[in-house]
Amino acid sequence: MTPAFLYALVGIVLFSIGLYGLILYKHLLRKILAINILGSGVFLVMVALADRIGDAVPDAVPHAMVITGIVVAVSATALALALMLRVNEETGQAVLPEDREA
Amino acid sequence: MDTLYLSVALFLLLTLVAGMWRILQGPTPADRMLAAQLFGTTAVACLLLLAQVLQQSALRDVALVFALLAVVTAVAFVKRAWTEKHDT
Amino acid sequence: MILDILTVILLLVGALFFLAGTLGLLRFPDVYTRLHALTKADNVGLGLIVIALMLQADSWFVVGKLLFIWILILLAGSGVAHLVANTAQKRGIKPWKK
Amino acid sequence: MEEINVLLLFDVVLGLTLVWLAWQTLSSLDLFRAIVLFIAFGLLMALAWVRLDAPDVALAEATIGAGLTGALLLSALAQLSASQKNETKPSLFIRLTLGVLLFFLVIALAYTVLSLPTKAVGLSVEVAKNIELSGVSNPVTAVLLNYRSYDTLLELGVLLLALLGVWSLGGVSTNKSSFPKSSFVNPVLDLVTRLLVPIFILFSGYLLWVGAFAPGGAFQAGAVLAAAGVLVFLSDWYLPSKYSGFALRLVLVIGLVWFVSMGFSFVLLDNAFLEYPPEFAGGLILLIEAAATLSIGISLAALFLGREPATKSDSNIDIDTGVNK
Repeated sequence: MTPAFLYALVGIVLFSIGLYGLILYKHLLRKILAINILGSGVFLVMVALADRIGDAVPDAVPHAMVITGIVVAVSATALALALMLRVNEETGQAVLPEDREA
Repeated sequence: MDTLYLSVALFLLLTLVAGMWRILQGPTPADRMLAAQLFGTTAVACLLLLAQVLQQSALRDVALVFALLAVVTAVAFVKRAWTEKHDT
Repeated sequence: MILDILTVILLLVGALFFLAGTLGLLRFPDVYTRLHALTKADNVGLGLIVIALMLQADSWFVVGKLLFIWILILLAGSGVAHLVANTAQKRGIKPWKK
Repeated sequence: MEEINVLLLFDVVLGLTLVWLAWQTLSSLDLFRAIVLFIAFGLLMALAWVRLDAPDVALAEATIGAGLTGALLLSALAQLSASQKNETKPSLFIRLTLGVLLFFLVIALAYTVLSLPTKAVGLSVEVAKNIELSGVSNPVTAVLLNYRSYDTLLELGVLLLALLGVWSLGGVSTNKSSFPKSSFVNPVLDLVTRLLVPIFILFSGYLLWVGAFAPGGAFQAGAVLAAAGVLVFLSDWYLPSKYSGFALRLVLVIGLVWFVSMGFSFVLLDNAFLEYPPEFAGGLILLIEAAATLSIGISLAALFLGREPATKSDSNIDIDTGVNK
């Protein structure tokens, strides 16, 4: 087991934990955290698989894509948080319509 | 020598894992945040050690970023998130 | 050789301060005392490790950067420590008494 | 040999801690605790990138993942009402069912990943072959600003769209903070901000410059610049309203506009869109990155503010509702 595969496995587990949280929890802030963790898992798999090179230089293309991904993730998080605050303002609860308590 | 650097880095990582207990336990938000602050400093030390072993000077830049950004999250906590009153 | 021995000693003592900081964080009774433990790791622990690494650095640029990181942590650590303690007091957290 | 073992142990501890942190983040009922755990998770992710020989990604994660996202989340949490901050646990049956299903997903994905060849060079040979023509020697910057510059261009667009979304949702902020504010300015915070903001800006410039030949570049530099902006907002310093109109909007779009116009200007000289002649590529990339850094930095800081800053012409708008009187 090389470090690359170890981290790829960690990435897969993170992805699943993120998915679990995203489906299971109602609060939107927790869903946002879950998406971020899920995304980190995906990034980790990508970069880990790019590191299967022994002593050569790692592949820069996945690195560049992950950097782009991190910046997109933070923009999306900011937008999602703004949406959450607006939902909270309108309904008094930070949850999706189907999860709303009567 | 490299083994020593790595062992110290591993040791620091382990103290960091131990410090996690304080984040989980609280009791006040400040306690959790303090533990996260200690994480930041420990990670800086780890990065500096790794920079020496792996001969990657870029890791010192990462450490510098950690040092700078730790302030931003701490101030965000104190100014925004820490609103509740405590009795004890 | 002497430099190497000095580096080893400084690294080990630095690691010890991190251990002390973590133990303090875990064992001390309130925010203020934990803050006190934390700053030991920040200031002295990191400081000793930085000095150890400076002794082994290849160039003056690296020495300068390491020193800069430490000074930043000192500045940030003291500022944040004040803010946390000050706010804790305002929020009504009373210091621990035996 | 011993060295490699210690390193492997480091990897195992780091990997397990990451998984454990992720689990604790999502399963803790107290949202503040979840956010602090998430910040710690971001810190450790940066260490993982370092171990995977991706220092460029580590820089981006350290600024954005551990820093800016944390500040954004904390600030958003503060605006939720107190009763909303906790939630009840879902029922055991649902948790178990989902857990079992996801366990099979993990097994399937792990099997797929482990059956991949243990050695693969990917595109690194292609990247290395043309690096001479790209104008920079850091392969990641070459990919971001030359080989795949469409990605970067569109990403600037995404950032701008996100900001437009936040502005249209949040209403107009006034120069007064919407957060409970103490009547006196903390002198220590003021001093720390005064000392640190120039350092942030200087370091941002350093990352921009160093990105051509070492880890760094526009995104990391922009994120560090944004962190300076966040610190400024947190210290209750505000942009005078005379700058928050046209001047602010100009800075927000300059990265995108400059990128597109540079891309098109060489179309006239028989190049494809976004294709630069090798002899100018180095300088052009630095110019584009400089504009992009500025736009990324200010956009991210504006995202943290969460509302459109009030301009002079907004003075007839009701500050509480954001609706025209």
